[in-house]
Amino acid sequence: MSTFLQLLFSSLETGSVYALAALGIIIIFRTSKTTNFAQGSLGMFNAFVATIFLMSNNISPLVAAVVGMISAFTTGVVIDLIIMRRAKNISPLSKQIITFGLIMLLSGVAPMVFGTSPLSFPRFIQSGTLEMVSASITHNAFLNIGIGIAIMLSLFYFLQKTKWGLAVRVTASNEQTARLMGVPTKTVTMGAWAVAAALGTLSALMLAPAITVNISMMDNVQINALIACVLGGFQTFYGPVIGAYIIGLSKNMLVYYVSSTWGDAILYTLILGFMVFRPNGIIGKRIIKKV
Amino acid sequence: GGRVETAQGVTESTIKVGNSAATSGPLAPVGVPFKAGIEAYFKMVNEAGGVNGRKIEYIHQDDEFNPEKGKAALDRLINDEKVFALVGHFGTPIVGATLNDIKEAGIPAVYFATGTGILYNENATGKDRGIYPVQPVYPMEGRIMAAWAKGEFKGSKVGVIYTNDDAGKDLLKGIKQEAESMGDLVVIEQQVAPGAENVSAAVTKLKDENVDVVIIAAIQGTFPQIVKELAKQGMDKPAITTYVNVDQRMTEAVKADIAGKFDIFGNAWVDMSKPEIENYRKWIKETSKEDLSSNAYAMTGWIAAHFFTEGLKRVDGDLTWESYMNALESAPIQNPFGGTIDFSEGKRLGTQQMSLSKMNPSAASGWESYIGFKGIDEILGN
Amino acid sequence: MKNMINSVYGKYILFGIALCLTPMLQSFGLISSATVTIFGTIIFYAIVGIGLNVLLGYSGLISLGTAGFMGLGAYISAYLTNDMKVPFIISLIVSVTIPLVIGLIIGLISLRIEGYYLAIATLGVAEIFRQVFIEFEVITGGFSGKSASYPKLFNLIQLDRALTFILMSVILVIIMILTNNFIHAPTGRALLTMRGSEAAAQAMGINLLKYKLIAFAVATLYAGLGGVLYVHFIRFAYPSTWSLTLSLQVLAIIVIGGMRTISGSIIGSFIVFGIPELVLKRLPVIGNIDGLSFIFTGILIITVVLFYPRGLVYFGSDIKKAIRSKKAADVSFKK
Amino acid sequence: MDKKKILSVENLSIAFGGLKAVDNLSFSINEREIYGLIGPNGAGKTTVFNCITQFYRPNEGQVLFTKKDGEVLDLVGKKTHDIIKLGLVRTFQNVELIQELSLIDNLLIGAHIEFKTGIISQALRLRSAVKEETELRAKALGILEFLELKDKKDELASGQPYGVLKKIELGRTLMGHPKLIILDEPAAGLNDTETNKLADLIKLIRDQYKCSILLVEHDMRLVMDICDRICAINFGKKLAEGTPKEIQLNKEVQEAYLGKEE
Amino acid sequence: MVQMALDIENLEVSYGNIRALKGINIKVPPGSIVALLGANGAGKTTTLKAISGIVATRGGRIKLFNSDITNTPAEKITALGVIQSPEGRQVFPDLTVEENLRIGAFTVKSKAEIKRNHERVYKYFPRLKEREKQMAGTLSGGEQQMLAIARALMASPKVLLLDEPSLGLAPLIVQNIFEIVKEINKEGTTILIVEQNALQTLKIADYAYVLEVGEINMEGKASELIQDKRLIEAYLGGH
Ligand SMILES: Nc1ncnc2c1ncn2[C@@H]1O[C@H](COP(=O)(O)OP(=O)(O)OP(=O)(O)O)[C@@H](O)[C@H]1O
Ligand SMILES: Nc1ncnc2c1ncn2[C@@H]1O[C@H](COP(=O)(O)OP(=O)(O)OP(=O)(O)O)[C@@H](O)[C@H]1O
Ligand SMILES: CC(C)C[C@H](N)C(=O)O
Ligand SMILES: [Mg+2]
Ligand SMILES: [Mg+2]
Repeated sequence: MSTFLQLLFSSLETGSVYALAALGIIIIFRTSKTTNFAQGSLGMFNAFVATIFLMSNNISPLVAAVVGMISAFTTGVVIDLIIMRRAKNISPLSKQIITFGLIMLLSGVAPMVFGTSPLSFPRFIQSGTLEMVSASITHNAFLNIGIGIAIMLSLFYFLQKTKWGLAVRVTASNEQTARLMGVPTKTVTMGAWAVAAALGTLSALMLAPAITVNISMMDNVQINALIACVLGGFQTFYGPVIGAYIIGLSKNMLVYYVSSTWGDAILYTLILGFMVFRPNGIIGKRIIKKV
Repeated sequence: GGRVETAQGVTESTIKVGNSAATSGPLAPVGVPFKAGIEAYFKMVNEAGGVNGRKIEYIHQDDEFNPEKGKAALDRLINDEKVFALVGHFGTPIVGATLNDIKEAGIPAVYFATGTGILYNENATGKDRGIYPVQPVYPMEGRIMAAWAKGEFKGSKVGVIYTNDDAGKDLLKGIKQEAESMGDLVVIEQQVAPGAENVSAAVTKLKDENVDVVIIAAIQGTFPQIVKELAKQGMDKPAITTYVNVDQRMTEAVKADIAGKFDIFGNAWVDMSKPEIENYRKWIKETSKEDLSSNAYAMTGWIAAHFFTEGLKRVDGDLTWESYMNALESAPIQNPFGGTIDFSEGKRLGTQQMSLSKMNPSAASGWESYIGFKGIDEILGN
Repeated sequence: MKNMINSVYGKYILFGIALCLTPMLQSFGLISSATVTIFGTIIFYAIVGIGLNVLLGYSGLISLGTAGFMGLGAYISAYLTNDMKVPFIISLIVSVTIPLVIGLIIGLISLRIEGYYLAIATLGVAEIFRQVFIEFEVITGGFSGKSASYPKLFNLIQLDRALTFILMSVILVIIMILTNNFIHAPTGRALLTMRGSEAAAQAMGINLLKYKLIAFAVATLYAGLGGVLYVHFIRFAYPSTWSLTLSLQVLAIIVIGGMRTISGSIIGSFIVFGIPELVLKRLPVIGNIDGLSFIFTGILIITVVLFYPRGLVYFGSDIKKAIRSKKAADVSFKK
Repeated sequence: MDKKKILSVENLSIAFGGLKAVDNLSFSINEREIYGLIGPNGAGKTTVFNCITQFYRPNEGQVLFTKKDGEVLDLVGKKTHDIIKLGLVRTFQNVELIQELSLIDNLLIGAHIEFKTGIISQALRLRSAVKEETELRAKALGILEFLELKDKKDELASGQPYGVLKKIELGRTLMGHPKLIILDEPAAGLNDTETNKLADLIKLIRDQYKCSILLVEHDMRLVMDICDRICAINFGKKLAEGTPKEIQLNKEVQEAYLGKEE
Repeated sequence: MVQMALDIENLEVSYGNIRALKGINIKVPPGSIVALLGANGAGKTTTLKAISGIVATRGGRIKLFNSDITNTPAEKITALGVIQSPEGRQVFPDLTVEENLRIGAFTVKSKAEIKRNHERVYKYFPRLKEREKQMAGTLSGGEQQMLAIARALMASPKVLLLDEPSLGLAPLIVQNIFEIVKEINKEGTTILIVEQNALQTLKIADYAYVLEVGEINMEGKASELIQDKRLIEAYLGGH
């Protein structure tokens, strides 16, 4: 039981990390019809910014995180202004390649600006654990899970309940017609990149205390976030989030109860099998093209 | 390609040497200081007038830890730049991809910045002769770790958390091999991905098994990750890790978390308390803006350059690959930060003796030496 | 000769001959030895690129598993030739067949899983391969890596680097010609139709399953082949090579070079795998700044995609057009 | 019934969720007949087409088709891509052509089932492959001439005016050996002049290719002008069947569909 | 002179080297219905796209109530009340009918007005009400056409651009469409309509232009053009 709780909570914590990254990916997808491979790199880069800022003037990591997210927001805007905006009328696939170019760019620039050594970023709440049935869960874990869920809920409200949610969806569906409806698609897309980058950064900073800030810190997250998107389905915003938590949880459980060597492989196989029966993920439904 | 008899890369006043090491990409945190260490040492040598009147010209290629690029880089070094020797060839995939080419070229290669087992050779002859490993190979280090666990910490059940990469898996091999031969040491193994976001399951497993010694066979970001998780789950058994982590940055990363919960011991083949450290710090400052005064990778670079130069000093008369290799093998060479290494009679074993140091945040280097250099038999006291 | 140059085959063959000359050029010291190695990598990645181009450009199915299939071909061939002492030719055939068969299975899946779902599903497959490569040490050598040797033909002719290079060039040209043939034939049209409109395809009697299988078979076969050539030219295979990054690089090849063109894959391969090593890293001074080639490559990729969304193959023809229209303008100006 | 039936739809029904799109519908088409299917928007016409060509699987009913050898078989449950092999070809309500292919290549797609060689022989350019390609190209060229589009043969489909696209889609159905051609709103988006040309073209096709034609169209001038018989449906049910005159005068059809004549 | 709702001067548009419009002039007085006729590929759709700002102009000017809107971003033009029901429906297939209508009212601020428009379009097209929750992509061709028109009406247009509104509609509905056009025009909406169905269009239009490969080759009062021999030959199939 205690073991299970232990695993459950650390899984939820990782789940939040995946979920935030996945949410960023899905937001870009819904506005640009492209899968953003640079989501992790964006997070990594701005995690460095936050860390450097933290080191240079001693402030609470939460403040540093905010700084990081602001710089991420800006990065997103810049990327949209000088790259994505020009890429309006090129195929989604080519856009994917652009995001790949971004990965190279960011992982080339980062060490030049921030140095090659891995940096350490403290937990938001330095110490304090809560003992439940001899499972020890840090206050920080609770905070991370909390922040994650809070941010996601507010985003959902915005996307589901306001007309902007609809605007985001039509932008992806058919950009030109969306503009005919009066939707300022440029602003929508820019916002998407800004928010996505910020989410990526937050997820990076939640991970940072565990594995230090280094240029490959988000590699695994990127892959799992992508897989979370297909597991949850690209059509809704909450699907990928659910997918993310499922992956976070089952990874840990498989590793503990089945095999530490084959855990991930088994998980991916299961997901593949699942996809065959539910090709559009847990939530998504197939769109039939009528002829 | 082809066998070259006359020593290439040698002029009246210069000797050209080189290596390829990842100074960009994920392994840059290791490659960049390593390269700096080499440069620092050669700077020292050259400003003292070089070796027998020849200044050492060091050229470096960045291979991004990618075999194809490493292949091209080596090609460039041997056939285009025509270096005299390789110094501090870096990284398992690169060494793996190029070892045959090096042997075919017959060029001497001193020091390999990797623990890959393929370098280990008890009696190297012919083409294999030119390979001179110094750094301990991971399997050997693994065996030594097992020895510490039993001989020093009187453990009977050791829990190994290893990353599924070269470092982790080769170390595990060594540990199991030694446990095998010692007989009464149970090994509980848990695999984690390099840079895994979550290692709690692995740690919990070890806790359940209540092992009495933990071995952390992981490098880079994964090491702090594991340590923190151990601390979080209230582990109180001693932990041993590889020399690659015996570095003050790692102490920095975890000191807040362990705060006296348990002790971490680092297998070390580099003893920073040796006087050479002053010399090293003086010159590393001049070559790198970054503060590498206690950086383990930079020191290994320094050692690499040292071993090459020692061999060179011994050559009198005309300098050929043959004469240089003879010189290297003529007598054991002293590691400025550790024991000696003997290349005679085709011995290519790398470092056989290691010391044990203990993580100590208050020490300048983040680590204090705990036990001096010992070989496996000494450790086990037989 | 003239019409030789004009016919597609002519162009391909001349290109092949030119390639075969590079090792000679090196022996005359005209180009550096490393350059030959890099050209070699360009060749096998071009082959993989052509395969993906058929899959993506024609059938419109995206795969991010390319690296995995390359690795599969590489390890199998290394194991067969080194440990099993199987003759190269046979090993080659086996090592491309196995990826092909697995490719077919994924082709089956692709009937149900589409678009991005498929892309990421294949990414999952590649990740599983990765784990297998790491764990099955008897075959793959795990993280010590797996060594292989230059091909030995019919158990008597032991090739060296130069000859291996020539062998690869020949294979490349053959691949180019065969591919060109069947994509400008009913098969190619059927694939395009499937991509353009599955409804129209079915109404015209095109069996979607059959052609999705064909597309995947071609892509994985070429990937496997590329892997085999990789391992016998580089003579080493290492698990971390077969990563998402590699799959994305191959994707970049065809986008940059040009979708639905064969020469595009070659141009793309040259840009992605050649330029950084041959040009960027050799630039005076800035060339040795660490990580700069990453930045350059990144910028290069982005700019090409932005300003040449159709791919660089059209660069030449566009230049010609520009000049012609300029001439025309001058003429009309004179009048 | 003296005339031979080519296709007869019997008690066809299909529902989407709660909605019955086609409801127990029966009608049949004779050889060499031009048969019109009309009805309000959403009456189920396209759905009927999709059921005949097996894009949708009907919930109930049969689609009986008379093969070249006179044998009659039920199409329900057949693979979508096998339908054309029987000589049953269709066009689509919103044009489905391949943008990056030239007009002539778009026609060649219509001949897909005529190609007998496989990928290998195509890759190796075996004589057989080259031969059939050249032959069918010639045929396609003939059809382009027939459609008065020969001069555009190598232009890409993308950016062509709507009328041209419609014609090419029609031409694509002729590349096989059509016995029954199904046209979904062929005149939509054409102006009256073009529509008249189309009317003649359809009749010409019927006579030259000795086939039957089933068409859905909202342009009454076209329908009344060329159809031998017409079936009017509403809410998936049959309202009336008969000659153009009869249909025009049918009260229900007028109310549900035609509206007041002017 | 009277102020024009739309005033188009020497409008030029090209796609690459295809010159789709070669300098055309069109005036749309406020409160009027103006028809734009012409064969396939004449440039009708291009004209509407240029007005809505979704194709760039090569030359010429477009004025909306005397303010220049040439090359203004499409969404701004829509915000100014120039609403288009585009060629080929362009409904959002993966949104429900109801969502399609809501996005149509994106530029409308007042909730009350949106509600009013909703009721209105459902009155015009009861079929859409029945299909409220259906994915637009699965609607029948005609139903999609209705949705496209309804969606445009949701934005309470000042100037309404209709591109072949009757395409794919049953005769009965076609008649309704023309009724509806007249009705909303009476309520004060200015309308520029592109149609193949020339005869009926001319019946409701005040003024008409005839495009021929990118140039205006005929224009005049609808009531007069309807008699015009040349026009009848060219576009009314000699009936
Ligand atoms: N896949 C589907 N899911 C749900 N409803 C559907 C689907 N396909 C068609 N329908 C509904 O079935 C009815 C019949 O559609 P169909 O396309 O056959 O009409 P139609 O007669 O072709 O109309 P039109 O003349 O406008 O093309 C329509 O109301 C449509 O909304
Ligand atoms: N995206 C495009 N690319 C290239 N050419 C185009 C494009 N769109 C239209 N054209 C060309 O521009 C000309 C005018 O096209 P447009 O669609 O405006 O004509 P139209 O009057 O609307 O025809 P229709 O009655 O078929 O709708 C045509 O020759 C067409 O081929
Ligand atoms: C840490 C590096 C110096 C060595 C690296 N772990 C390798 O073996 O490739
Ligand atoms: Mg229909
Ligand atoms: Mg038009």
